[in-house]
Amino acid sequence: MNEAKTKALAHFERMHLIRAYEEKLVALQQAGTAAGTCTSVGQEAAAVGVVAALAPEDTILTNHRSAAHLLARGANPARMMAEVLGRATGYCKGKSGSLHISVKDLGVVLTSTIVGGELSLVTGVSLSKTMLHEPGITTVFFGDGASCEGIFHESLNLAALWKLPILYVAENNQWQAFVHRREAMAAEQVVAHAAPYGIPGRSVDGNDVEAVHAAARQAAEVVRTTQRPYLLEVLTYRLRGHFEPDDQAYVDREELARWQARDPIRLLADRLRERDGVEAHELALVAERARARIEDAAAFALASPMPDAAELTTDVYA
Amino acid sequence: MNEAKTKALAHFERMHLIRAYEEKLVALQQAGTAAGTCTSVGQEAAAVGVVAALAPEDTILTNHRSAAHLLARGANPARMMAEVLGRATGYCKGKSGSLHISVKDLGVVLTSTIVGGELSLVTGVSLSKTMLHEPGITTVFFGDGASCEGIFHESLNLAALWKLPILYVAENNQWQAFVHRREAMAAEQVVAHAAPYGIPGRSVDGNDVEAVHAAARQAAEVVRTTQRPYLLEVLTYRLRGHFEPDDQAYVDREELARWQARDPIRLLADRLRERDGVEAHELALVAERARARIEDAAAFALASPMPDAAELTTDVYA
Amino acid sequence: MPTLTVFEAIDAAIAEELARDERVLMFGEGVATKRADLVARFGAGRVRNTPLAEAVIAGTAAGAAATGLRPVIDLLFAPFMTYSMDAIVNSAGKLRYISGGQFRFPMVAMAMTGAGWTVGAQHNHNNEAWFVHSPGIKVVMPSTAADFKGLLKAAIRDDNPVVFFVDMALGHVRGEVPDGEHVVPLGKAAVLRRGRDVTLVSYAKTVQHCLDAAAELATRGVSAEVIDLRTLKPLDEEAILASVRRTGRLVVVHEASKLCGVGAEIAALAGEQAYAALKGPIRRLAGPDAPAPSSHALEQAFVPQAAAIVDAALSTMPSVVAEPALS
Amino acid sequence: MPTLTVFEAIDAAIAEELARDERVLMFGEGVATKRADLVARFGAGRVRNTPLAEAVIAGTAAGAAATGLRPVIDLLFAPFMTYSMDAIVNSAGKLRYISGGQFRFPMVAMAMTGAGWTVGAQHNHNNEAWFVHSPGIKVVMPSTAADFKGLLKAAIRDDNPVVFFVDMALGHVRGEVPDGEHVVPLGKAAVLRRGRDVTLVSYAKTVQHCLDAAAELATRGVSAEVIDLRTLKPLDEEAILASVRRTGRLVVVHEASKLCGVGAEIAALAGEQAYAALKGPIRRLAGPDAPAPSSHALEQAFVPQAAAIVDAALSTMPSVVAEPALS
Ligand SMILES: Cc1ncc(C[n+]2csc(CCOP(=O)(O)OP(=O)(O)O)c2C)c(N)n1
Ligand SMILES: Cc1ncc(C[n+]2csc(CCOP(=O)(O)OP(=O)(O)O)c2C)c(N)n1
Ligand SMILES: [Mg+2]
Ligand SMILES: [Mg+2]
Repeated sequence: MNEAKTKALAHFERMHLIRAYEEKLVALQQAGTAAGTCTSVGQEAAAVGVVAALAPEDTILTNHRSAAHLLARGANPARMMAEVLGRATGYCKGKSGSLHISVKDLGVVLTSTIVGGELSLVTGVSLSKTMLHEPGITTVFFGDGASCEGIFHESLNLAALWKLPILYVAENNQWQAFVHRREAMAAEQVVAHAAPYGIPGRSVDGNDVEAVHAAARQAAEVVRTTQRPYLLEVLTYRLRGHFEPDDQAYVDREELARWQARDPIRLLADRLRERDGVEAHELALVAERARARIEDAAAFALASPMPDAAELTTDVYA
Repeated sequence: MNEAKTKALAHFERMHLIRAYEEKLVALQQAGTAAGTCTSVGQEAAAVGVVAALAPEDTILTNHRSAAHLLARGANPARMMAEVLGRATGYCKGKSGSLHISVKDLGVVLTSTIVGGELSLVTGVSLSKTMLHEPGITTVFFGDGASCEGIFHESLNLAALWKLPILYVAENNQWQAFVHRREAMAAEQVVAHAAPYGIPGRSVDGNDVEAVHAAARQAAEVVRTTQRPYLLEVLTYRLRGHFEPDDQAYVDREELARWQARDPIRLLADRLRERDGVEAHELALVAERARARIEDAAAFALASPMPDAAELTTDVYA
Repeated sequence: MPTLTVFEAIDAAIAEELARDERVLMFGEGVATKRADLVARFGAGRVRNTPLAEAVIAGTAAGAAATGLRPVIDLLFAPFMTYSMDAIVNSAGKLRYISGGQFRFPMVAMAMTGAGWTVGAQHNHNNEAWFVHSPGIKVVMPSTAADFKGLLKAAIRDDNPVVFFVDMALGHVRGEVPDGEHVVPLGKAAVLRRGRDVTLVSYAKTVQHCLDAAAELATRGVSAEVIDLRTLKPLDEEAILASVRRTGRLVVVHEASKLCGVGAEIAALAGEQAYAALKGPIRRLAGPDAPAPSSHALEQAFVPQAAAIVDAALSTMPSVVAEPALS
Repeated sequence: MPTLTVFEAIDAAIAEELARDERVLMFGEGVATKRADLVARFGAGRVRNTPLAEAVIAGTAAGAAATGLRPVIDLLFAPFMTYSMDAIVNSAGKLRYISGGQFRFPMVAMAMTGAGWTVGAQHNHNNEAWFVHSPGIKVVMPSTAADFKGLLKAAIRDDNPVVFFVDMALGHVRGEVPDGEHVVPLGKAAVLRRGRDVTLVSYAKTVQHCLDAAAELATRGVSAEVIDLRTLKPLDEEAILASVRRTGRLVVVHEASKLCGVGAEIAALAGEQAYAALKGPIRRLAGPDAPAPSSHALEQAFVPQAAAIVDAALSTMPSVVAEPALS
């Protein structure tokens, strides 16, 4: 099997795992078992393509829409689901819920649901790495909406001035909660803001996992060699609503349909079949395996205990 | 007398008034009579050139370094000095002090000493004008330092999206308190940030009052006709320290000397003599008149009463 | 009287005020999307979506308020107000004073908070005390649909910046709302239940917990008075003091953390100005000095519940049960 | 013992901690310019100027603290912290909890405030109560040079975010500072004067006003105890309660506004846990619910002075003077 195909299949499996995870949470939410979440449905290629380009010693910061980043990094879906369900076995003991899951052991640190929080923290994380002579770069995922918060610019400016090796990844999914990007962002693309700071950047088709991956590898390489920031914009689309449940009544049907036709998983499946000659049933098997793993995860989460009431006031002070 | 000369002489007189005002406050501060202030020494051309390009119905927002803007707009130096000295006759009854003098009657509103405060307020002021169908545009003065605060970008983005007729005037005086612009601002010029928002802009020699004035007239015209924002950057230099007293020990002597040689008042004096044939003693008379006005202003301020203790809790709630 | 949910009462207040006064407008992230009916009725200029930028949203409101408009902004969740603090505190709260009275700031900043949605500490933080502590700002936090409507209308008509908190857990709670023009003045508490033995003071969702506790206390022969503050600033000191001077006992209850919270203010007020009437120690029941947890079980434990209020009330009465040993 | 000004004591603490622990670094607007000596000694990496951007300054500190460094940031003046609230409150204060204890935030955020420089309400706002009210954060506000040094050192060594306030008026005040390693533990109040009749609790510049008042009270036969809180969070509840239980009378004094201030917390504490020992009403003396004025005359009137403290103390003692009529 050639390398591209092997990699593509790995991407495919990871993307399915993410999709299955999100769909399971949607089902649990609809059944009244889980609270709402911000799903990453439609953005799997962005997450998988970028995270696969990172090294184990690299650090990641992410936001409210983090499931794909976490799973791409290898987080255990069982502990993630347990967290979403508020269980003691969750990555954060149930104190976080879905919106700010961090997994320090995997280098996914300081997840914040304050839009822009990740951008204010990333400079410090990168500074630590630099000053403590730790290997690796720091990657931060943020949305097009976050690029409208002033902190985005404060972060870029500081990273440029202090020469911080940060890979900024703007996931431009065309939506900022219930507002279309067009209505909230005067710039056509997030990446337009990089040049004035002297920060290199580019944008890439975010629904093509191989394109994302190639661009991310190149971007990460620039960050590693220059020890300076880089801004990669991943153009994609939020296929579900902002936060479950969301009927998407405010979404333009045609636009949605256009992007649904470019579902990153479907695009990759087509390519695997057409370019790499993978049989449809093989692909179906992969999907099945992912779903089974997620069913196990959900079972674990649902069987896990709630945190003890004493946990209410632990972990406040060090 | 030709129009250019008449105008230049008016500029010259205004600039001298500002310089005399600031120098008097420095003297009072050194004598222990006044608290410290942020002087606009060296930036008189920027203020006079822009403000002279505005119409009476236009509104101005400014910041901690506002004396030049206020005096260029026709504020009474006596009431300004009274304010700085904390007197009841000050424009703000002594409650402001030097750092946030507003003069609503002159259209100089909501002055804030929070760097960036003016940028967060200007969009609302402009929105009012637009929605209440009031004539005129809104101008906001801010420093290169303010352009490093995230609010600068939030303001530009909103102004672009909501089509607000705002003239943004960045006074790039190379300093952000005790930090050189180079050390704090990755972009070479503030104006570089306008284009991504689709906002037109340009930068101009801020020590040449005629160049500033021409650029400001053109910029204001663009704002008036397009009813959209424009960013004008005025490149100048803070010739004194950040806040009196300040020995400027941290300032590069050569850079300072270079800019001192380009003192905007001296540049204009040279031009008036060389181009317009004004005699040196005529210019000296103008300067003398300005100083005399300021002496009167200081006398008024010093003779003014302190506010009554009851004022401590008035003007808190409407 | 029609019955409305709290969210409906809020919607009604906004629609009525937009209709009443042309200078009123509303904006925020998703405001136009979520209130498409108001956009249709009042035009896109008066009901606007904004970028994701709470600092400039609040700053724009302050600037607009000072120059003739009467903006209402939706800041979504209270923790997001951390981005708006300069505009609310330094500008809207102080520039009237700083300018010697040249400007006024008729604006309302709305935000949700409180346990109930398991959204965790970055969506749920009862930070109302910050604004009570800050000068020039009024603070409202109602508990009933009628008050949500009447107080929001009053807030929009007030010439000062008003921070208006919506306890998330109350959004779908129904209540009777008087027909027609219904304006509840800012600064007036409501006595929801009369009593002789102890005063329970609260606001927002824990008002109901106090009413439940009062019912339980009645079965034990204790007559509790329940005061719903409704407005946290200006605080209705008279109503509180009148009640405490009558009952001689005070329990203050809220979900916000105890330290320097509104409960501290009320307890201090009683200790200063109703000292002579006090018959027992003052009690505060409040959220712990901890961020709000997400997990439902913990989230509920965060909020003072009726049983704890009953215990606290009884502990103010040495005659009923012994006072707990002081450490 | 050498005599240092408060500013010198702060400088010494920072220099010593930079020397002691490589992970300590300091940054902020003008920090490197103003501390060029430290740049020379410790390198440009550890003492840095920043852009004018308080949000990312504080966020960077939080991010760095969570990942191995121990940053000290200078936010200059307390009102500028309005730009840093997300980083301090939502990140540094909550992410330890939210993450289930995965991170800790050993960082110090310094800011100046208080009357004395006539700089007005956007440089002078005693907002320490905001941080006392917010979970996960410690708050320090010393009054003597020795404590500035010792508490700043302790704050830098603490594994939690500490907000460290410097009352501007104290900057040039001299005091003896013990030689050598001098660390004052967080959370311990200091009893500066022993007394029997009334407890005066304060912090920062008004501590001296309390000492002056105590001296005056002594001449009138009243023995006042003076407690300097030094740390506002964790609050030394034991020290306060022990004193109040002994004297039976409490006056709390600070410059910050009264509503939901630290004084409210202390008064509430006494009303709850020292009620049985109270012999008279509690008194709070605080700044008004108004922004700080610039004009020197008004600015001084903002701050509770010794004479008012004397009156307040006497008013807690009906035996000495009549209690003022309660409205
Ligand atoms: C400071 C702040 N404001 C508002 C929100 C509410 N909110 C959560 S996600 C979101 C949209 C974010 O848009 P974007 O950054 O593009 O990310 P996306 O959700 O599209 O992935 C909003 C408005 C928030 N969490 N934090
Ligand atoms: C939010 C905030 N941060 C810091 C300060 C302190 N400060 C006052 S002026 C100033 C420098 C501002 O630089 P710039 O915007 O370039 O204006 P300039 O003073 O050069 O005119 C600083 C840091 C402040 N007033 N507000
Ligand atoms: Mg988005
Ligand atoms: Mg400057």
